[in-house]
Amino acid sequence: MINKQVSSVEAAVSKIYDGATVMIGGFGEAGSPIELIHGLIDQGAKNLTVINNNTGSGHVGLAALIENKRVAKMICSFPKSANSLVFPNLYRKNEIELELVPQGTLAERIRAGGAGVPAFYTATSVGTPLADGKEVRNINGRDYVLEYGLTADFALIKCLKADRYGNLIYNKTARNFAPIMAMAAENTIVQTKEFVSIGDIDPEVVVTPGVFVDQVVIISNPLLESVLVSAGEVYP
Amino acid sequence: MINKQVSSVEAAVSKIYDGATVMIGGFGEAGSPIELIHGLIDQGAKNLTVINNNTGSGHVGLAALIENKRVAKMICSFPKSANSLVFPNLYRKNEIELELVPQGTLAERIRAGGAGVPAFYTATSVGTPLADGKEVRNINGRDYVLEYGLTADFALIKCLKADRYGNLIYNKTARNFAPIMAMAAENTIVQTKEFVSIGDIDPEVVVTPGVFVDQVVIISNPLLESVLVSAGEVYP
Amino acid sequence: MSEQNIGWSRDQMAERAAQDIPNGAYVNLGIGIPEKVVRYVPEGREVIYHTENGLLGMGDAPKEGQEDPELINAGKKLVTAVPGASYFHHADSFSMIRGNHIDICVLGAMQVAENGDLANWSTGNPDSIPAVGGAMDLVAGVKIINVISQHVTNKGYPKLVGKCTFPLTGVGVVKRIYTDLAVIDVTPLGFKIIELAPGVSFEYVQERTGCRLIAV
Amino acid sequence: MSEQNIGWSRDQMAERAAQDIPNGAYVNLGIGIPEKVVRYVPEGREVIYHTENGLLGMGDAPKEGQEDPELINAGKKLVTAVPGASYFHHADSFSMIRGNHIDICVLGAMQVAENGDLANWSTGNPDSIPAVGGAMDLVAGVKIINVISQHVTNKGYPKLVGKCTFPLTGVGVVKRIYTDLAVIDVTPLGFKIIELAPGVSFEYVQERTGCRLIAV
Repeated sequence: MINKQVSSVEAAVSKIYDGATVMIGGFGEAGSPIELIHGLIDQGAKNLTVINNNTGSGHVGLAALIENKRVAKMICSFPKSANSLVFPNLYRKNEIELELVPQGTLAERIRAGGAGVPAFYTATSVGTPLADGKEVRNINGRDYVLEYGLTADFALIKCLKADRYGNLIYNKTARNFAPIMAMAAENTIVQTKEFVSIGDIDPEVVVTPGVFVDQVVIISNPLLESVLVSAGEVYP
Repeated sequence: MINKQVSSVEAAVSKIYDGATVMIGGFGEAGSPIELIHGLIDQGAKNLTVINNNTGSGHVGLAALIENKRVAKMICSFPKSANSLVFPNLYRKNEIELELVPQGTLAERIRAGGAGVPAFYTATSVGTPLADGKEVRNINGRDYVLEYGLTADFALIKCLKADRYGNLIYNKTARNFAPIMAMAAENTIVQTKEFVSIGDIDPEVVVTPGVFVDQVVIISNPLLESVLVSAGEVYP
Repeated sequence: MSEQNIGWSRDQMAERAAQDIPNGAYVNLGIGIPEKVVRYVPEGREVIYHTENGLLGMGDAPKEGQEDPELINAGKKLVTAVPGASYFHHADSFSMIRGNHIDICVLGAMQVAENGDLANWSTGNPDSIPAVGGAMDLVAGVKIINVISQHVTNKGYPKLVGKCTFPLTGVGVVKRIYTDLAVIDVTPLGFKIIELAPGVSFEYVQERTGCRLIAV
Repeated sequence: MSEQNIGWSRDQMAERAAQDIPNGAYVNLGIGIPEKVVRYVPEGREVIYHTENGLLGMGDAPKEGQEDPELINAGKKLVTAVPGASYFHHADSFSMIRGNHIDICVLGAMQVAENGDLANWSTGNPDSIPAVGGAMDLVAGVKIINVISQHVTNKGYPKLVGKCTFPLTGVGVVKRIYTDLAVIDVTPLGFKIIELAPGVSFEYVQERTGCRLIAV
């Protein structure tokens, strides 16, 4: 029988190793798998390359992972925001590397990685500093830069409902990067609010088919990053 | 107010012009927009380039469009099947052009066209006759061929439910090429079995968001290609 | 230089920009003044708002008690979804942008050059944290890129210039600019004044612009 | 040459191939003998079948009266969806294939070369209508490509050869071949017999093979 459910966050993140590339879902707090990230902090893997749109808020979740010096490099589109304090400090001290990628190029690179497309052309960033050093090709009269697919060793994502095959559906704009990260990672680890029986999710509405999912852990009442940040929480 | 519904097949296909590139949804009979194709035959546009996985069956639908000499060129992955008689005859007489594309490359080229990606690399077809004349690039130790995005002037597709914004959902494996063709065509024309009120389709389950759709016509009881073929029907 | 009472207010700039959004348009609005555009779209026009984090059919801010922290816009503000909306993942969302499916994007700007070059993501200051978000994708992919911006910086320097000195967001992408002083089109011959704010003269705008303007 | 009673039947070939499909595998089966594999997967193993036209979790043929002409497989036969299935569009479906997410594909073959080259889409005959379908995508993307095929053609020519003479489907892609005579692995040193059908000798297989075989 196929059953991708694991009993604890600890078990779910246990195989993440030093130096791994980890995609982490979420756009700001929406879709951020905060329990999985905290589990990764507890687990101890370091020297990670992390792919996320942002760099977290306050001193919890992704920001805490960075603050605890587990992240050697961030690949993201928007590393600063109202409550992002941790990354800017480390970046100014040259203690963390940054690969800045336009948000749509980031999404497409992840999707390409998951779809077995090693590289593609896009007009995004042509003529800007983010195209420096990149191959430019003129196709039908317009210039495009060559961008490479992104894959990862692990993905940590959050969903609304999952079944034992790993079929997933999401909540509203918390979907964001999760479906494409699930495709692009060798090992996709999911925290779900609800775990349902096979057949409970209509085959027409599955967003992430189970083939992209490896492990599912139930977190019925996930923490809210904004609440923790407002309360001044620091993890661990 | 936005209302993409049009009152008849005739009105829906009226703008298709001689020499246009037309994507037609469907994989075999599943998803084939047979009423729209028949409307296109009636409308008379010719010298078309048609993109579909196959070349139709019997003497109805896509096969009838070809038989009526409206199609100058087919771009497809599998131009022959049990009941495809029309295309092979014309092809052997050199009266129709064929661009043969592996099915996954065809799908990805259409998706790329819709996503604004002009070209991408894929391992599919490397070392085969279908890679002849194509650029090959070694990326991280593996060879890939360069493939170009496909766009079209029009797409004809079939869905299960549509609303006045053009949001669509499909039935089972009739979904196939329709969502990506809707993205890749300048003008996407849809035949729907049901037309529903705004809000009746849950935002979480919309497959084709309305931004990709231009015109919707209701065909409550669509013909079945297999039934027509079995009955020996010939269109018109 | 106190010019509080000269030209259009921020809301008036947004209102003016809203006039150019036709019925049925798919629109993406940047953070800041562009967000205000939604309030001023004329009655009778139905417009669908895209937010690049995965929602087509974005509505107003939620009423109290109806907030969902997982329903936000690209600026990470709480929003709602209108009836007829749809959710999708980030790659699909940027397919709409990159694939030329969104009709109009209204953005803020740090500088616009007379050839339509836009700079709105970085001052190039080596001490600042670089952050680009979706700006480069929007300007490369959306059919019409319009800018709403004060005509000059806080320090009084022109934002409309012959050539951008800040790092570019996109090359030759801007079509129209709504400032507090004027509506200006980017044309093959350079910036052309389309409309002046009440009480503002061509010369007044020209003095505050970094390159030659073409009169109405 | 009548060899009806020598070696494995078509069903036995499928049965042998089924033994190598582990629990939890995501599997794509080609048209013809490979389709029979599903019947022989050993009890206790849960296998999920992918069909490239947009279904993961393909089930058996429908019962009479439950057919839906819009629920078909890649061979355009009527099928069903199992509980826990999902539908998706063609680009997403081939992302599963191209992106190495499908574990095993079992295909038919016209020729297999000792380096793993596969030819299964065209004889190269200029009179025939070329048709490739998803074969090139499958062999380029699926993790393990296994072949089920008669050992020789209808006319008695070897299908396992030193070098394919027919146009290739993929280069160096085949891992294992199940024929009516043997199970054969593609190894760096060439074809290696893993198992012989009952009553079939190594020499018998070698005589019917276009290149040197390595014994068990």
